[in-house]
Amino acid sequence: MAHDTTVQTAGHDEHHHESPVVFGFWVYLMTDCIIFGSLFATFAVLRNQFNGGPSGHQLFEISGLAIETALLLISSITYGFGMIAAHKNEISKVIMWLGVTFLLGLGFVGLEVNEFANMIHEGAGPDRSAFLSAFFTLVATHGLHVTCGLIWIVTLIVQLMGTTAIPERMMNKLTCLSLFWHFLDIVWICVFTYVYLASMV
Amino acid sequence: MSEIHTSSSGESHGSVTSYVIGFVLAVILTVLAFAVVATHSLSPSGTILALSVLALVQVVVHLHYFLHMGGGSEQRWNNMCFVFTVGFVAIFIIGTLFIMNNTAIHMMSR
Amino acid sequence: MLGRLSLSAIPFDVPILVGTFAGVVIIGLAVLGLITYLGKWGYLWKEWFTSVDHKRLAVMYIVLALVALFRGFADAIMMRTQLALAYAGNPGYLPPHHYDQIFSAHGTIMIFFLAMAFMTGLFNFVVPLQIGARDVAFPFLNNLSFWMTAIAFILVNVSLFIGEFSQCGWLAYPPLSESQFSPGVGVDYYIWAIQLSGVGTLLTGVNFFVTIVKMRAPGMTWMKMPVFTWTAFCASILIMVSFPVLTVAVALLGLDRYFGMHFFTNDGGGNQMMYLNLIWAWGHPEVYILVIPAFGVFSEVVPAFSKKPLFGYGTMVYATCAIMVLSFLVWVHHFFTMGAGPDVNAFFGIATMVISIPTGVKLFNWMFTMYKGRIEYHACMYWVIGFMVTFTIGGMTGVMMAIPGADFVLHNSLFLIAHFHNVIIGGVYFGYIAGMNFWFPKVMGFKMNESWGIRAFWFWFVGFYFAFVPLYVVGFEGMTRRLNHYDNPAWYPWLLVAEVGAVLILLGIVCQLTQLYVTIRDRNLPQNRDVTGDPWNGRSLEWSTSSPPPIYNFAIVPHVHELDAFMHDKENGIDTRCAGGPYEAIHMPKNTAAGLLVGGFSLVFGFAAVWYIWWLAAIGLIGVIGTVIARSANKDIDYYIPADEVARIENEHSRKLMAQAAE
Amino acid sequence: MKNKLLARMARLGGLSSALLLAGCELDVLDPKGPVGEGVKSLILTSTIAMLIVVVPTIILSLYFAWHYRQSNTSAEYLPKWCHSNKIELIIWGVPTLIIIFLAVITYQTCHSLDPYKPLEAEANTKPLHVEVVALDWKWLFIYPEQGIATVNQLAIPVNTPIDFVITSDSVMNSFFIPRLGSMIYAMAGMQTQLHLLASEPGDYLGESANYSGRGFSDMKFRTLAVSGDEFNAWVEKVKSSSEQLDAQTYPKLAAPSEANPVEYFSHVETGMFDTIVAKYNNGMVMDKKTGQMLQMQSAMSDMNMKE
Repeated sequence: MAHDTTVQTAGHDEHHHESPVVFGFWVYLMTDCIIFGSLFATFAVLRNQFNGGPSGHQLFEISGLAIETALLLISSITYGFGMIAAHKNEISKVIMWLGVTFLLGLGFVGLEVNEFANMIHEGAGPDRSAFLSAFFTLVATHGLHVTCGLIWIVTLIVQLMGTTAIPERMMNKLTCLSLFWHFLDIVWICVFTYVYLASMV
Repeated sequence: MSEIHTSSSGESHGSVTSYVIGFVLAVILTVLAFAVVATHSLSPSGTILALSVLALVQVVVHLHYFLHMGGGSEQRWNNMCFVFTVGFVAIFIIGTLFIMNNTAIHMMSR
Repeated sequence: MLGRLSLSAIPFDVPILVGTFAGVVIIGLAVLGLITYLGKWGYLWKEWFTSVDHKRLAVMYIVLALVALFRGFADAIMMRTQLALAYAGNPGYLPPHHYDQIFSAHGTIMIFFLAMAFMTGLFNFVVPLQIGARDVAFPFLNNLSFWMTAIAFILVNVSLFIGEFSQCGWLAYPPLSESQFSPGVGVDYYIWAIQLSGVGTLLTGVNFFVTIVKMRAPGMTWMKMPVFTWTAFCASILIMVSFPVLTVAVALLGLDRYFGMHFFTNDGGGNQMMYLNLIWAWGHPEVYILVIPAFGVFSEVVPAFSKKPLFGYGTMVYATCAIMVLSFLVWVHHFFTMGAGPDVNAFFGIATMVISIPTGVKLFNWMFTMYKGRIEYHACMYWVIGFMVTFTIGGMTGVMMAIPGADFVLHNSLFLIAHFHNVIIGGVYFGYIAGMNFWFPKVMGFKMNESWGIRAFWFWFVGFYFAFVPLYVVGFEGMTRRLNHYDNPAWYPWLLVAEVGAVLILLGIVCQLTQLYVTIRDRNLPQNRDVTGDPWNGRSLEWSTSSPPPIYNFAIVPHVHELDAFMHDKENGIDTRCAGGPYEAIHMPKNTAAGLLVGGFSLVFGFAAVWYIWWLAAIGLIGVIGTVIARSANKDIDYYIPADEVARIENEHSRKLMAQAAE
Repeated sequence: MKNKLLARMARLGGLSSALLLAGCELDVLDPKGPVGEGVKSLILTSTIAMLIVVVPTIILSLYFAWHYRQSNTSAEYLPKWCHSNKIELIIWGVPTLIIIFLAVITYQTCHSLDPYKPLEAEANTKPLHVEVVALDWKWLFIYPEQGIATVNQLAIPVNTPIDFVITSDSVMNSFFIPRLGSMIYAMAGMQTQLHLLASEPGDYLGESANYSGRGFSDMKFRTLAVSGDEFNAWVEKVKSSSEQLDAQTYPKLAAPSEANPVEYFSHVETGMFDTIVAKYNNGMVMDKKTGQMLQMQSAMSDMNMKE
């Protein structure tokens, strides 16, 4: 991602201490938040347009959802442990925790792809009705973000291998990814609440 | 909480304890949400209300324990951005529902 | 292998296009040949294409904007000519297939590639200098943003010669833009051009927001920040809030087209009204994204040439922020006639009108800045005064259309077209051109020719009224927009007058080109050189450094004590430059080809996606991801300018200043 | 003082609009029905209210720009002056007052000119129902009470409220008769409503105000506002046509055509309009009287529309 110029750090650093990278990434996440907000608004408008096709009540299974949610929640805390290790400069631990997080995230994406494949197989694909279009798009956008997060984790693991210290730029990247990963959790809370659970009421 | 300290980059980061507290709270809230739906213990509108409250609390828990949002002066801009964004999303979603429900009634369909 | 692409996609049968294509090829080859002959490829590559310097990027943005202006204006004059001819049975010279592409392309190009690129160019040039920073927060992203905008513009122009462009208007309302009604590639070109340029714009918004929040010079508190920077700040926020919504709207349309989904289709439960809702939740803030920076330009130009501080700085800031916030609350006024109830319409109508209060306040502030001043009639001031008259009228017609009852007869008529050109030309374009004239010496080190600038202004100003007052009238006569031909005798004379207006504007553009040519020709005349770096007795920090500024902008980061920091320093005898040092080594970002590569791969991806050439799209996508990963692994991204070198550059400038003072 | 100014402004505004009207025939500002009259007076009132600010702004900007020019050294020069509470109060206050005034009339007219609001008719005048379908690229008018349909020609009796229900069997269009007043969108699967009345006989332009593709420019119709007797005669004329509109002939009509001539259909199958709406709603349509969703079961429910 972006690197910082920190033009002030050369001499005049009394004004700003922090690098703008993490803040910039946070600001980017806010724009992502608006993307999800728009998709939620679309889903809310189209939630009852079944077009004679299946409704969420008929399609969603609570057990699969629970496992997906559990994987994502656990991956949050494992990433957190990775960050703690990073602050202590324990690189092998960081790599280990990132690896665990990666596997949990991969499990989540795998389950989601499986769920989608089953739905499409049953004739409840995204082209069946407006409700399903909105559902697939919203949930798949979250899934796509998780996938990007997975690629990012792999990249960082590779970049961390064989190093002995974590320089500031690497720390910034880990922090940005941490924001990204936890942010996706928050989106998932809204997804399982308003998309899945609310449809099962 | 006392173990939370601030790094040189200005981002506070949590301790093992704070992550575990956050995780436990998140699990409890998630399980409650699933339980409310699975047991059908409330009326439909009551369920939606309960889900919304649980989701809101859980979002706050995540923001506090995982994203380390707090009241520190270094975080002022992060918090402002977040509040502004949430405000905009709220305006947009509520506005959209206001408009689209109103048109749906007027269009005698959908 | 080639998806939908075949030889028949090239419109050999349209003489206008073949002629244009031949012209583009000849001019293109001539330019490329000239560059090769002069041996400038290395220079262009090293100093411009891969540059992360915000000043270089600013120039590239403005060049892009001017190219877009020519393309967009060519479309405009073709449309006016068609309507001046196609009366009473005469079909004109543009069949609907061609005409519909032209008006769609005209709107798309003018908004996304003229106005947005020009605005970003001005941001790039002015904001870091005004806040006393050495660059933007993310210089590499800045370069990437430029290339994303540029390649999106290329993609739009490729559609001229390979395939077709969208025929659904500049916002591509479904269901007309759905594959059922528009099976061709036109809408796909539109979708990918918008999405790719949207990436660039969004990154620009994030970049400038962070730059302004985090990189202001020490002492520059919020209420000591120049107004142009304030407007850039508000526009950046609007970009960050509204462009994601555009991305979603266009992406959902794309999903409908590519995957047969049902967001906006007639059948399957789709809801076309939701597209209007989404696109205007972006579209309305968008016009404020464009016009707020123009307000910022006026707030800098008027005080400089009135030789007075800006009247009511605080009011100006609050008015700008109020406009920013209110612009989120008004999007329904673009579709009052869709059938929502009176309560919805009244709410959004009244919210729209409220915006005219802070906007009016701004006009009065500029007026009272001139009041009891000493106004110097530089070319910039002509654009400003032309703006004040024109924009006031545009604002009034805007409030008329904000009243739902009146909009029920004015919506989608040529009255609407006249209104928004009144605001976009009279507000945005006049503002940006004033800004270009104002900051040109800072960018280039020499002043723009004034007499050609004033001539350009008069042609534009008079041409504008000739071109658009008739459209107000035919709007009242019930003429709707996007008509290809008509048989109403009452409309005909007015459309002839509008054609005259278009020709006058053409002359205005010719004058602007001449102005650029004469300016560059006479750049070495002593009266045109800007040796001091402060040609207008400026008020803010950008005038405190040399023209053009050194790569690091400020050898020593200035300390800000007051609003109008540089003026304050001049009046109190403070040496803002701290000439003589001591200097320290300056940390700078290195140039990089990564932005250009990402842009290039995105262009490949976009083109392939338009034509369903999936293997090529995969290559493009992998290229983008690979470049980003490689870039993140690259450790060689910055360098230090040694203190000696800084001292040498600064002493050189001091020597010139003294020589000038001695004359 | 202020009242005098206001009155003068109002006179000025009235004069200029009169000039404008005399100079050319402005359909929208020369309406032939009460809806258009309402819109016209709204436009004029709001314009005059705004001119109270706009005219002084333009005159003052030009005057200041001229008076304080550099060469006029006799003009006062205050190089430091940049703040005045009094001026700030005025420049915020006056526009705010005008906007409050406009907001009030906006709220009122939003309700009084609401296209869904039925017009108040004279006693014993029964409103005429017309169902409008936007097709590629022509307008279909169905008169359910008369059992007839026409293409690109709309006849209406004067001084009779017309209740339009509007939909589309294609892309989005906007139904607009400039001389009579408001327009409203026509969208597939949805029914919008519009209430208009012609108070003078005449032959008025009707058009689509929302671009709808290749044949859009010729998507026009004539509105014949005629007396009651002439209207009845016109109905008889349509009834004498040999064409009929039903599930078999409809797809041919709905197929895209440009500059379609006027067509008359002596008979139209009942429920045609509802069927067209229901086609995009999974066979459902809302009953206008009870507000309940009904399943369309007509012979046309499976009619194969243009693909």
